[in-house]
Amino acid sequence: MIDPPRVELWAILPVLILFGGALVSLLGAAFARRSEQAPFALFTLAAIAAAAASALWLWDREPTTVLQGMASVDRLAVVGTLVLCGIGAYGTYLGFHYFERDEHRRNELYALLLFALGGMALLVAAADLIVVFLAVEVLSLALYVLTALTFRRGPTEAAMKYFLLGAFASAFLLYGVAMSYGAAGTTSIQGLARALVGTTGNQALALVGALLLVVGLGFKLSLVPFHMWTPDVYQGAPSPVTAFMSAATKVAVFVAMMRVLFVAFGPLQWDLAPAVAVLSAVSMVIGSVLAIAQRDVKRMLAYSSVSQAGFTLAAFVSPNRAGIAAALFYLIAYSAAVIGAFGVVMLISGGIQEQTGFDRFRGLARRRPVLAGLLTIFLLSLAGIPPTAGFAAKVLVFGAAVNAGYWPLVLIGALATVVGAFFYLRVVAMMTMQEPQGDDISDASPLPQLVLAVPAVSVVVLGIVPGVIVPLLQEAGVLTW
Amino acid sequence: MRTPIAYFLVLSAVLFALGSAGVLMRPNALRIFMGVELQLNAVNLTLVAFSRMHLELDGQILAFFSMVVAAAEVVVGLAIIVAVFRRTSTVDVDRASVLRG
Amino acid sequence: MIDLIGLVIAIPLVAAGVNMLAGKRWSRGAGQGAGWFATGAMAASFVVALGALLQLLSLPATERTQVVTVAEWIRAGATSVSLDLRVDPLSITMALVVTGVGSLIHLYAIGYMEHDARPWRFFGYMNLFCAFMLALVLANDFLLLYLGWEGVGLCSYLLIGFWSDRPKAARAAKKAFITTRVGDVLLMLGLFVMFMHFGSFEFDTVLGREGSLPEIATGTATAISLLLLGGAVGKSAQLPLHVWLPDAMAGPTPVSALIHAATMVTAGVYLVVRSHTLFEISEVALTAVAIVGLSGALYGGLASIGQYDMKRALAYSTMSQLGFMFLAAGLGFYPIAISLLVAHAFYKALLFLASGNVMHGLHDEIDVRRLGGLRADMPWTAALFAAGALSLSGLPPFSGFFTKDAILEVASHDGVVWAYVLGSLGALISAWYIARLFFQAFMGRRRYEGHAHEASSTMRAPLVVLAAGGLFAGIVLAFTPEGRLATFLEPVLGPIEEGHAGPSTAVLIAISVAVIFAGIAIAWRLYRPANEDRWISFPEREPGMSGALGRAFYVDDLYGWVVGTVGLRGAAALTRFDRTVIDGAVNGVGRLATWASGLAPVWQSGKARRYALSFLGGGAALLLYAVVRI
Amino acid sequence: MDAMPWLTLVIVVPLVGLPVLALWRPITDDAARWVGMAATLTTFVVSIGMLAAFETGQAGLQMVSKHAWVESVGLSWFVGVDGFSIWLVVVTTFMFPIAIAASWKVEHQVRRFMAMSLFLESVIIGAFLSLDLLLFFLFFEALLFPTYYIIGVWGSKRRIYAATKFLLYTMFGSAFLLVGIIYLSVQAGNQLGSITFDLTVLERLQLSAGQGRWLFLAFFIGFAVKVPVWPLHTWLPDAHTEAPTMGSVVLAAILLKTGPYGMLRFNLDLFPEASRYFGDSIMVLAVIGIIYGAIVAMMQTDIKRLIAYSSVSHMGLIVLGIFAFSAESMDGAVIQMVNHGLSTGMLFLVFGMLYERTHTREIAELGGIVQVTPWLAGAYVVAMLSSIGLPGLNNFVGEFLVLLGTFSIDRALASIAIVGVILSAVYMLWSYQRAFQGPLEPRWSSLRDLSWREGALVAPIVVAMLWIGLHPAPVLERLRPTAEQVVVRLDRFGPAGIGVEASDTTGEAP
Repeated sequence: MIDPPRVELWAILPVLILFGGALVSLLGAAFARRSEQAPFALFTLAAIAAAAASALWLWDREPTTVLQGMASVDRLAVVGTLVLCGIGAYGTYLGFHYFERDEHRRNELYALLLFALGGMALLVAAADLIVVFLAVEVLSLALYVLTALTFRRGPTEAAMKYFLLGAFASAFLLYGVAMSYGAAGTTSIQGLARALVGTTGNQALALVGALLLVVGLGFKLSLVPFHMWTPDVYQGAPSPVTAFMSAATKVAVFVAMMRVLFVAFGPLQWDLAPAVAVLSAVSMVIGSVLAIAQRDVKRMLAYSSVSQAGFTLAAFVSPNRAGIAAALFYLIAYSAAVIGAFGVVMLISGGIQEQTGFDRFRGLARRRPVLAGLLTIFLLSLAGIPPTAGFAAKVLVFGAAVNAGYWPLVLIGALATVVGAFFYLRVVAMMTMQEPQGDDISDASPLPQLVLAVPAVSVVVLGIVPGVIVPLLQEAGVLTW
Repeated sequence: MRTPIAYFLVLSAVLFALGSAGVLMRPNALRIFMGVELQLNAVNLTLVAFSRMHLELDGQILAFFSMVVAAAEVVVGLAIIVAVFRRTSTVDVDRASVLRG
Repeated sequence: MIDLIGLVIAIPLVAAGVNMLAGKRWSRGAGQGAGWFATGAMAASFVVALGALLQLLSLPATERTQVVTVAEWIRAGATSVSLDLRVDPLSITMALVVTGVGSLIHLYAIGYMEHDARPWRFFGYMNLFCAFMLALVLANDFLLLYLGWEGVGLCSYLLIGFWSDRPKAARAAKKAFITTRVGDVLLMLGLFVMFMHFGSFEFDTVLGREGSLPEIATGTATAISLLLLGGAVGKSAQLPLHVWLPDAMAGPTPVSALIHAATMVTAGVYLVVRSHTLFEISEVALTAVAIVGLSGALYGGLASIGQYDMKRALAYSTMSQLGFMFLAAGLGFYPIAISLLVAHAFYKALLFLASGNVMHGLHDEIDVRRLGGLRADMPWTAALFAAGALSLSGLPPFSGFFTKDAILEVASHDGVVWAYVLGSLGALISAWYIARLFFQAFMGRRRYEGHAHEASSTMRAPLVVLAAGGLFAGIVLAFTPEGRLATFLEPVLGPIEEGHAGPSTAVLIAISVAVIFAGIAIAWRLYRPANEDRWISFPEREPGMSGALGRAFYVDDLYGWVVGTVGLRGAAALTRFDRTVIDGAVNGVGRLATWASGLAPVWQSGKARRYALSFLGGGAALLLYAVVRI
Repeated sequence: MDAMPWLTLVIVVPLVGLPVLALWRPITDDAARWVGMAATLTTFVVSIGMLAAFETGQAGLQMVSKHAWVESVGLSWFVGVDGFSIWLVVVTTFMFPIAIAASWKVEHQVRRFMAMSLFLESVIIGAFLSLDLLLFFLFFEALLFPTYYIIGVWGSKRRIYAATKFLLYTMFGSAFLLVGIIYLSVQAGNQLGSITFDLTVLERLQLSAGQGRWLFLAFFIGFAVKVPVWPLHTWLPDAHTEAPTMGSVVLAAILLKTGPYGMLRFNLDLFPEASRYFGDSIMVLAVIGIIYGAIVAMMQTDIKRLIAYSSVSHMGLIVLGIFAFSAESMDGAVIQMVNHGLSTGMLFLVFGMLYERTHTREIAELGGIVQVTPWLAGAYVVAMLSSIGLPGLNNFVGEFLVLLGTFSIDRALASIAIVGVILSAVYMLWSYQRAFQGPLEPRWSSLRDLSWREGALVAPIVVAMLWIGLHPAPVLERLRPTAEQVVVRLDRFGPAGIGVEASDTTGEAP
């Protein structure tokens, strides 16, 4: 007589809420007569809020794994979920505003957003490589569709590329899972760690598996050389979608990466760190350098997100709380800045018209001082110039890397920052130091500006007093073995 | 006598490589996708082989998962490809290069 | 009065400030308020100096060195410089010359500058100059001396370039400042060595209290004195830094008289004499001084002969006279050097102002070839110029005689034959060129149109005083080795040990008088009215020689080529290097990054399969790493 | 110890103006100008209070105040002042109101202009006062954007190029600085158990010679770009030339000083052994800079470029003074930072006034203007004379001390460096002759001379110049103890210079 498996569903409440919300709004989209999108948006926001609340409720739980070691309950997951919910909320609002100005509504947007968000929430809580794989697939499938949402030429092409390459990458991810399974006989993250610490594990096979996992996840993180889809997709996708995925995907996948690298393959740290460092270095440098030649802001930001991923990865050479806290802080700072940046770009580029060429931005400070000011703050933060969160984030990450003895990597990063400053501030220069050109199609409605002021303020505040969250992140950095 | 695990691994690796080759060789979106499917199934073979090696079922379960995922991907993927076909009346990925640089 | 010595500097300084800020008010219209104000200031400071002199005389000879502290100036690390003024026979003599001659020239300038647009600024600069000059001579340490030293340089710059709308003047001013700056830098280095050895700039520490010599190795002493000499050479326009003086004549004539004849250029002599103890420790330096002096005397004299521009001629003559002073100092006859300095102040100022009258009367005509026969039109000026010429030529009993002759006499008595012979030659040349100027300008037929009007009374009165000084100061002060001035200076400069080699004094006097007459005779022979056409046409007949003399043996042209051509080419090349190589490298990095970034489309071609390929490449690389690692 | 937190005040006060400028919507341009003026003047007053509270004759840090800021990172609000920084702060607060008044004529986006200026002042002062390396770096980097913005928005034709060049070049330098700082703090973490950026703690770290030297270089590059040390100087002419008067003045007078100040405060303090080790080679670089800058300045046809290259030359002198490691030269270097600030600042100020009238920087296009604008020319002459080191004006004191101190350490280098004194006269007087003297260009015949307002701006600088030139004792006696302390400390790490022996022999002389 075998006792039935215990099912602690409370532990994955946020994920359930999000998926549930997704299904509801999907049905709603299918059966609703009037294609009025405001209710959908409000419902989505409510669902996200609920998920966030339930995540907070999990904050004080004793760290453990539930559902036969499939999902883990710990503060890392909570922090990840909260950040994701924030990003999701902004994605929802931006999407709402984006399509509100357009004649044909796309109410499936909200369902897809929630699906993606649910996948991500599952990913940050994943305690088993199988779950990692599934979660990645769920969020990817949603994102593929979101990319194509407007069914214009650019978006569909972007979606196709994203999809084909994504599928290709997920094959590698799965292969990595398989190898790890072969090496340790289990796919549970903690199980892998135990097996590899002991003698039961096959180190060589494990290393291959780990690297294949890095490849698969690196694709989602758009690390060089797995980044090439990024510019096309970011440019092609509707701005709110770009904003959402550029921030949310990185957060979710990086958190999963922490579990994979620091816990599952923690024992292999000394073999993995050099590879990670190299990936980080090439991403930082190539991303920044390639961004210089871009003449389209969305595309430029896409390349910049490549280099930003590299910077975040630099924290992964030091497998400890400091490293995790640094990475998390960097992710938060980056998300705030990048969501804001794409949001402003969306407003400036005339929404669905997606005119994101540089000319739109010349002399913007005259026409739209507020938008220009907001974008300036976001770009300064991305460039890492004090007193913005980007600066503090870089200091933390570099500190972690140097602490692990990787100061050459930090030097490369610091120099890449200089290159970054060039193309970020070039946009600032265009907005503030040049004369306006052509007609002004930017969207000056006050509400979105107000909404986008929030990340701007938080970027500055985090830059001046990073201390307000760093301790929390350090607590989140304690991973269970 | 039992076949050594290595045989399965090598075979699946070869299949995986073939799949990747398919992805690289074919300009046709559908054929690329077939390549990907081949890769996934190669991995499935690996999984099953390993689960046999470890004498437990997780691997085989995982293989089922991957099949489901593959199916889901087919659904979404074909939809997108069709959408592209509607716009450009071709599924040649090399023609779809408006976004570049 | 000695305690008030600060006033000597303060009065002209304040007057300068007042004039430059407010002078405009009272200089409008007919009144030359600024001029009178400035002159008054100089007179006042002269009175104070005189008072100080009398008080000094009232003291016994041994206590005639008084130090008055005014304030602390610089204190850093171990450097400590307090602003002290030193009143001793030497400094008071210099102060009297500066203030006395200064007042007279100021008085003269009132008339001379009457038509100028901004007289108040002119007189402001003049007063400022006097203030700095007095600071220089009254300083009790080398740093304050250096302050005055640079200050007078500045004022000379401002005054030479006073008519800055004339490119010639502006260029001359710049040239003067920069050329003397070369000397100043050497002087500064001298101060550094001095400080390293003594850790102080105080005269008493560096030069030793009277009688006692400073304890210092000969080598160091040589280094210091040679560097000081470098400074002196620059200020006093001796070879090889003399090129600025002739050009400086582009300034207003009173400036030439005050700064470039009577006072500033003599600062070099003063510096050498003041620090004679150092020079004496190192024989080398002393000899160097003598050589510099002698070469200057001869070179200046010859160059002066070749000039047709009266003021340039006088400028070169100043150089040669200063040469004589250096010679005297170099031979160790410091009192005589000072005597000559004083006498020269009188008669050279006189000569300049006289030629100033000529310019004033003939609207700036100064080329002797277009003068001549001025005797008739301006008798006063002619007579005054003659007086100056007589004093300079050194005929007994005029002051020139007592001084120049004294140098030669003592030289021969000390058996320094080369100095004696060459010195006499210099004396001959001096007589020659000054007589030449008189004959060419004031005798013969008039080669100018119109009437040259005689100078006004304010422009004559000071000349008369100067003439008196130039002619009779010799007798009054008895500039002889054992005369009054010498004994007065003895506490500072020590006595002159006169040897007894060579012929007796009487014989020497006879010889030198003969030499001078020879010089005048030559001049008469060449430039007498009858010969007018021959000397005017001299350049055509002897281009080589007149060129060499007229352009002062092409030294200036050589410098011009080195600085103007070679120097500028080099600088231009360096600038090109800066723009192309160094800045080019910087921009090159930027261009490189942009170029690399431009490569993106090549690989990022929008073709999905190529993306897959690079993806696969990355994966392969990682797997390879794994293989290597295992 | 003084109760008032003077240092924090002097950093914060300028910022008080910001919210007013940012939030008070219906603000008129004039009101904005006055806000800027009021804020800077108040700062000046506060800094005078700080000066009064400063205890003369003390070598160490004063008015130190330390509050943990971000413990998790090790960052703390740690400010203090000593002989090195006190005068730099004062000259900063002194120049800013003048610079703001000089930019009264800025018509375009006045509010932003003032806001940027105030922010800039605050962070500059912060950089001079912070004793926490990370805090310093924060300020040091925060300098960049406002300067970039001021140059780029209100500059002249090639402003964006110049601004970007300035920004990237400086960031390039500070990249190394950042790595150095982080490495140092991590060392602290390993040796003391807790990561800290506290200068007073870090200076006690045990570093191997190798570590010390590499870190020294990292720091040095960071500061050398700011100075700028030859051959890292080419951003300076562009930035100076294209910047508006405000930018040029602040850049020349104050911003450049963060470089040598950083060397004094951090390189010498943290890596004495390495400072000794690299001292000679740096002195050579400095001398090259002196001569090179002067020669290149000579050939400039653009007055602002000329002044910029003269800065290269003068800053070389400062670096020379720092790395000669003699008491005199270090005193000289510090006071020379103040002097260069005054004289070059005034040069740019006066030329800016002229530029407002003529709108040309080309020497060739000017000429003879002294006849129509005697007072303006006079002011320019004063600044010029100060900058060529005429005794009685401020620069002479610094130059003399630096050269004197250097000469006692290394005769040859000092003798070469002193040629710069001649060259400076050459390029300054030559340009003056061409631009101001000679026959008057007819088109300038109607130029206005200095207005009373402009005169009032120039006057205080002239007074300060004369004061330092004639009576530098008050300045020197406040910085001397610090300098001597540093020199003595450094002498333990290398051969004592001859100058020090000399000062010993005459130590008791009053």
